[in-house]
Amino acid sequence: MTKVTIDPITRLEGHGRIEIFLNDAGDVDRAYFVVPELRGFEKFAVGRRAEDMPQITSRICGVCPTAHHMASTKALDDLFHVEPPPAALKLREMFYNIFMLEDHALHFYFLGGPDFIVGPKAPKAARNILGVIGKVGVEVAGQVIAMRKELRELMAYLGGKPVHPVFGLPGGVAKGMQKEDQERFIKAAEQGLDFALFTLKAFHDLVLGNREYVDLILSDAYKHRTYYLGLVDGNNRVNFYDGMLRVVGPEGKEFERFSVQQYVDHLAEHVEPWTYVKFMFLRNVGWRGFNDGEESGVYSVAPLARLNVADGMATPKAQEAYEEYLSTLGKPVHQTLANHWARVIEMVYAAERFLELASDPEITSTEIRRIPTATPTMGIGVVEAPRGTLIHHYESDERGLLTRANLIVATQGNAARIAMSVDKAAKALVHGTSVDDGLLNMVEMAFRAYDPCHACATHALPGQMPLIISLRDADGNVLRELIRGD
Amino acid sequence: MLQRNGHPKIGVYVCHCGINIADKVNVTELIEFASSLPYVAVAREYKFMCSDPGQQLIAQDLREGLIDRVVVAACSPLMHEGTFRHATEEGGANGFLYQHANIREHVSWVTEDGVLATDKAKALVAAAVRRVALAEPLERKRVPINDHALVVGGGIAGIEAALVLANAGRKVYLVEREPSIGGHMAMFDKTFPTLDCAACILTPKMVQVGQHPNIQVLSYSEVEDVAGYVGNFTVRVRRKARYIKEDLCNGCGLCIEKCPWKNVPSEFDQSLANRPVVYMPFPQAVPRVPVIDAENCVYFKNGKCGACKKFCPREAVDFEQEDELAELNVGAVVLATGFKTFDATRIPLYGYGRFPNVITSLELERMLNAAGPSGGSIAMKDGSIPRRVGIVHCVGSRNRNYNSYCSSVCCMYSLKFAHLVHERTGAEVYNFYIDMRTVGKGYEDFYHRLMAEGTHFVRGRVAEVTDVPQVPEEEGHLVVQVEDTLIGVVRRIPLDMVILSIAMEPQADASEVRRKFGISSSNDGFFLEKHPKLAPTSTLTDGVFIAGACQGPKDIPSSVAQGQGAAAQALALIDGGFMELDPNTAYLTEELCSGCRTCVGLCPYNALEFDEEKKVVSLNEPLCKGCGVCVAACPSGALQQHLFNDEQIMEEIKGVLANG
Amino acid sequence: MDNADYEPTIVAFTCTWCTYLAADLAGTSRMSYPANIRIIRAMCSGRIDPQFVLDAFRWGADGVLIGGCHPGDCHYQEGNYKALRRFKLLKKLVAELGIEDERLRLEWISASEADKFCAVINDMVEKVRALGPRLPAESRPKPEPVLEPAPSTSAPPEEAIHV
Amino acid sequence: MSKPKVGLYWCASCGGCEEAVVDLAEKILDVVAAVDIVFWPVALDFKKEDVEALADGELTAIFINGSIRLSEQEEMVHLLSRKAQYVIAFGSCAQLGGIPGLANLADRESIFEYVYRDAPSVVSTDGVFPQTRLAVPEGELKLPQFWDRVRALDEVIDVDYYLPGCPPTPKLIANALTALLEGKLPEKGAVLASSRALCYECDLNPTKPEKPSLKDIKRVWEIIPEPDKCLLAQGIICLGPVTRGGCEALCVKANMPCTGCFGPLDRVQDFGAKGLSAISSLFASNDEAELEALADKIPDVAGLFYKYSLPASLMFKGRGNTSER
Repeated sequence: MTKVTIDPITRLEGHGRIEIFLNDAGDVDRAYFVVPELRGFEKFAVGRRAEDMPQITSRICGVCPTAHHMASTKALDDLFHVEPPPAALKLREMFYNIFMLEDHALHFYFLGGPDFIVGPKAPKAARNILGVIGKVGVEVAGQVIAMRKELRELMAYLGGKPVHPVFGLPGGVAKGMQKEDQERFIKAAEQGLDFALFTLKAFHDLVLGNREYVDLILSDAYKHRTYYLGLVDGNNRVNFYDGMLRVVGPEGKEFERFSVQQYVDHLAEHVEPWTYVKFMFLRNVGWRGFNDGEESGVYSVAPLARLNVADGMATPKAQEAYEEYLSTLGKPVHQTLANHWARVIEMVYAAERFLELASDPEITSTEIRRIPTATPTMGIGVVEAPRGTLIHHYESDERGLLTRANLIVATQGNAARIAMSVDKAAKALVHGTSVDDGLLNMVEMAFRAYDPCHACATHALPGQMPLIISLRDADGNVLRELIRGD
Repeated sequence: MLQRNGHPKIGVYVCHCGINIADKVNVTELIEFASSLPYVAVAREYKFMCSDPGQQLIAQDLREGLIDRVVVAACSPLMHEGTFRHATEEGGANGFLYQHANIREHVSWVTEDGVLATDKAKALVAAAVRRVALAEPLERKRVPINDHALVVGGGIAGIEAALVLANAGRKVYLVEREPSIGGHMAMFDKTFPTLDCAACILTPKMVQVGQHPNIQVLSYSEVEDVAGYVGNFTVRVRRKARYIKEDLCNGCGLCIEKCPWKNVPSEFDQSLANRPVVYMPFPQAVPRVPVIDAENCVYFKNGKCGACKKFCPREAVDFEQEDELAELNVGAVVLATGFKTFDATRIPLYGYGRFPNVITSLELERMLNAAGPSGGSIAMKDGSIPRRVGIVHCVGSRNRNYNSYCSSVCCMYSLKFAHLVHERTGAEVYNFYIDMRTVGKGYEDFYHRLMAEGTHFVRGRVAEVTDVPQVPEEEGHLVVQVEDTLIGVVRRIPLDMVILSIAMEPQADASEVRRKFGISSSNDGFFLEKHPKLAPTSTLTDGVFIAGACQGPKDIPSSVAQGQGAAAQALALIDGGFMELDPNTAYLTEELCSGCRTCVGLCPYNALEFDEEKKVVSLNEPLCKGCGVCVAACPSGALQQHLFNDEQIMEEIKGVLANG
Repeated sequence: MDNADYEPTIVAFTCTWCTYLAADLAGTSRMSYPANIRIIRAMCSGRIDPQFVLDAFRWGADGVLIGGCHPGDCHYQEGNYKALRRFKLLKKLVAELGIEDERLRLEWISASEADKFCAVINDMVEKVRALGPRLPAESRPKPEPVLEPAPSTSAPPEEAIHV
Repeated sequence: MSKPKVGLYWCASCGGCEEAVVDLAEKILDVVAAVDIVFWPVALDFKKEDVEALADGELTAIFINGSIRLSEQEEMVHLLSRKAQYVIAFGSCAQLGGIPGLANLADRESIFEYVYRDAPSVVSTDGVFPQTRLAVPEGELKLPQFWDRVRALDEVIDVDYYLPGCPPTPKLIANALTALLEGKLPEKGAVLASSRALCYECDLNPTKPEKPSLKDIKRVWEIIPEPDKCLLAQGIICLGPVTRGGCEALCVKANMPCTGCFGPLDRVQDFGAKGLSAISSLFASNDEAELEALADKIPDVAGLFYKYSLPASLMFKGRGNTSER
């Protein structure tokens, strides 16, 4: 039997690997998606001081440290039974939306974007940020960099550092916003919004304007009818920072709606012996293997899922974009590649929400902390990370030393669906060893759309997943190698 | 890890110390091992490294350039480190490129198994070799010395010390807690074995002290606290208010005479007599200045009386007087704080306090004293003369329940008592002893003289003193029950009076005092000498010396000898004008200091402070005593200690564990 | 490893004025105690840096003893109290790092307490022996020679001379 | 003349160090202009073969972040150190083991048992654990060996320089690159940041008392610190005195104490032990019971003082990849 290995080991060992087994007919038997790394944060979190967790867990991933920091901080509010003052909540949500805007932009321009903007079958050398610059123009590239810089500096203003901030505390935040600096935040938010809208336009012109891409997005190869999970506010609209967890089924009907405190009754992890990542599924449906449909507990998270579980966006321009998105794709959207579109819509929302909060007069209040008085016991916190729903769950002794920790991380929520996408895409696209770069890249696109972060997924290494694809004959000799371009 | 150009060339010298080391440690094997260590260029053994030829081995190898640093494995560094530093300097190298390995006190003398001893010695040598490789050349610190001296305690030992120092032309401060100097000796009548009168030999010395231009007596005063260090002590002394101006009083004694309140039990007379509220402890007191005992004075109670003030011709009485603190700067200190006597009530079976005619040796001394309460006559409480007197030795000494040590003087003063009591009353005298200890010139002769006088000697520890008769002839008598171990029978001996020869004990506040001066005590509570044989009047704290009974029970001649010896030691120190200290002080690498100030509050000598200009800490090295507390705390490693920097100690750690 | 035939090594950091002298006195008094102890002298127990304690464990010590003057007796006024402050926290740390309580001790031993010194050593050696080796010999790191090979101007030492 | 070749590589890391490089923002264009980045896994393509193809020492410098936990990581860094003239340990994980180094407090088995069996959300699949080699119907799958101990980079290969921080600040990264390009690198083994502790550059240091002492100890959530006043002086344990400067007190500026990510100073061998010594020396008592009480106000001593440096503690240094204590 021939084995095709999409193998990152040569460039990034321990980061994830796709093993495609071909049968003698040269058709794909099964494609495995393997994540081979683990660090055991949940274990060494035990014994630590609870207040250290927002810093410790942010080291799970330096790409989305803010997501872990915030989920952890919210878990501490719950653990210490303390309600932060309003200004603190606003600061947190603003801080968080700045992060979402910046992270989504990073992905669109550097990682996922090239596939569409430059083109899935373009030569790999062109399928990267430089290619993007070629398409969108140099000044835009400059904009991207400048925009990102300003947003990171604002995060540093509040959190000390953009990477691994020290912002959140049980009962509030460590630092507030000076009145005289509010203008700067507002200005940045306005620019951020312009930038998001520009990006949305770019997506329109370059992707939706291109029939070939749209067909690709709609093609069956990237379609799974699974459940979807995400946070929604009181009006069932997308919220990144807080709200209720909502699950909709493949038909788009609400299946469950629950507070994160009940997550264990609804969400469960499945272990496979061939990978270090754990696969999420719905407890009340059950694990039925890597299958989609109503009977399988497999669900999906991240932009696509968030837009599927929500009834709309909480801000006007994002709502506009959302409606157009649905009118094009219907609801629920099962096409994996639509994640890119959904992500851009979320950028608009993040920018708008950022602007709302930055302009809020109360946000400069000095009432930004409450000191906990109750004995710490157990706490659970949730946010919507760029890559999906993120849950931190701690238990502690009376001194606030952790006795147990459990982390449900975004990419885990997509792990099963990613595995299915890879398998499905491989089966659809790969036949024998005569596959070309473009085709294999399209296999790879199946998971890149999720912007999977396996640092998070295994609380291990980060990862946009750089891959190399090796085609091996039966004896394992390398026939040829194809390298994915970022 | 420090870098250096070129490899060190280390010489290792193992001392046999005769057989003290060589009998237990396999020196040949140790030398084999040493020469296998990195950078060891020479490894030699010798019978006595501390001997001249021994030291020459080192000097010569250095001169010939075979080695550039030295390790000697021998006795304790406190014994001979200095010796070999000197030898290293002899060889033309810096004396601090030297490391000592203690394989006698810490190995050969304490280890039974020779193999284990050799292994341990190897580890210590390996450690010394590793450490000496990182040794740095250093210069000794010279500090000036104040040539005044302080003597604490005005008993015979202190008096002697003060006189020796003063006669050598040094300014001496003599601090005495009581109103007068003289100590216990002033209470005694005669002294053994010569039986010359204590007063006759003591008072002239007291007067000398009182009149000596170089001696300032601070009587009725106590040391409050001590700062500084050898050569430069600052001592604060509390001068208790005596309510009589010393400078005005001429000691006429009119106030004492006129004081209407004469019913205070006299401490000096062991409460056998009373004294007035205004008093001098005894007629020959020095200084001849009375004290008003405010405790018992009606004036201080209700403002009435004040007779003393009225009658004082020199208006020396001052009821407003308050304690004063005098600050003394001295280069050396002699502690001669003496002893207290054992409290006989602690042994109920001996009946002291229950039976009026059971008395202590100190009470008897006062009775015997012509200037004492009874004018020298020995009478029982009812005034009659005792016919049969018992003297019980070892009361409170040589007994695990009280003090296990021998009080050393009791045998002799008990013999003295036996003679004097017999002489003055003709009474029959019994000595109850455990062992008769008469070490000292002429002491044994005195013992024989007493036996010749017909004193009874009963060998055995007295079990009980009782007044419950068992046979008619015991009626109305005290009875001493004792096992006579010479004939092996229990005897009951009826007596009229029993004298308890009580032990000498450390002063009640001895540990308080020693802490003020930073010295140690031995398990029995007496001050600890630097070396039991070779430095009996020195302490581990440079510049602080000890003399007399504060160091252990001793008789007058030994106390005097120690007083003079301690004085000579102090003199040798302060006469130098300056002294050299080991350069084991802290040092600061400013470039590494962040000005975090962690160290500042830790220094007991205020040698560290924050420099507002440079924004870092500055170290005032002359104030540093080299404890290294700040070094251990310095979070930057900016503070280090000469002779004990982190790298050197960590090399030693590797050495003792990794054997190489 | 069978604890019967195993000899623990205990590193003792002592101050110069009390505990080191107690050890000297034990010698001059010809007392005897197990040879498992290795004494490293500092001027004051307040000089003992917790780094030294961990370093001793690093190089294979089975136990570490810190010896100082009794409270109030410090030759440098309060150095022993500083040692106590550090010890209290250090004790908690080493416990968290998985080191048994008996392996780290702080004792006040005065210059005259040779008997106490011997008693402490005997007791500690027995307790540590009972615990067994802290590090299996094979996983003990081996220290490099004292100096990093420095640019050598002078020739390396010639063969050691035996006399 | 061709531009010097440099590479960036990650071992067990979170990617924060890469983000820090990206945070060079526009400066990154200068960098690209000055050097050839011949590989950078997160941003550019390369293959192990590419590295093997390089002549020994062909790389001017390799910046390695992350600690060492997997066999492949060890092989890779050995290969890289052969190819590079300078090895620069980049960030806390490479320098000291980093926060993932806290895993050394537990061993491999207990981590597996918790993560794949005991965690509350795991649905027990009759003791299924990931296997390093597994036969599946279609063939065999491999997972790399997960070691017992996390190690700092210099426990595995010889390191020339260290860039401290979690992550290093863009400023320090830029300085290091400049020094490299201008051949102004200091003595081997140097840490490319301040030579003094953080207090020296902290704006609040002047507000610290002449003789600091700790009468009481506060955890960050127990007190709202006075602004513009030294946190240590307010009873919050700030490791600024122990920690190498260079970050310009970012956390303190955000009203949070320094937790030591820049690691120890040149003359300190064990960050945690030294920090413990410095802090406990400040306990304002000589009474045994009071000292106990103060010590008990510091739960999780190891987690506090070794937050970033447990694998580099003298206690564990040079102990290979086992968790033997």
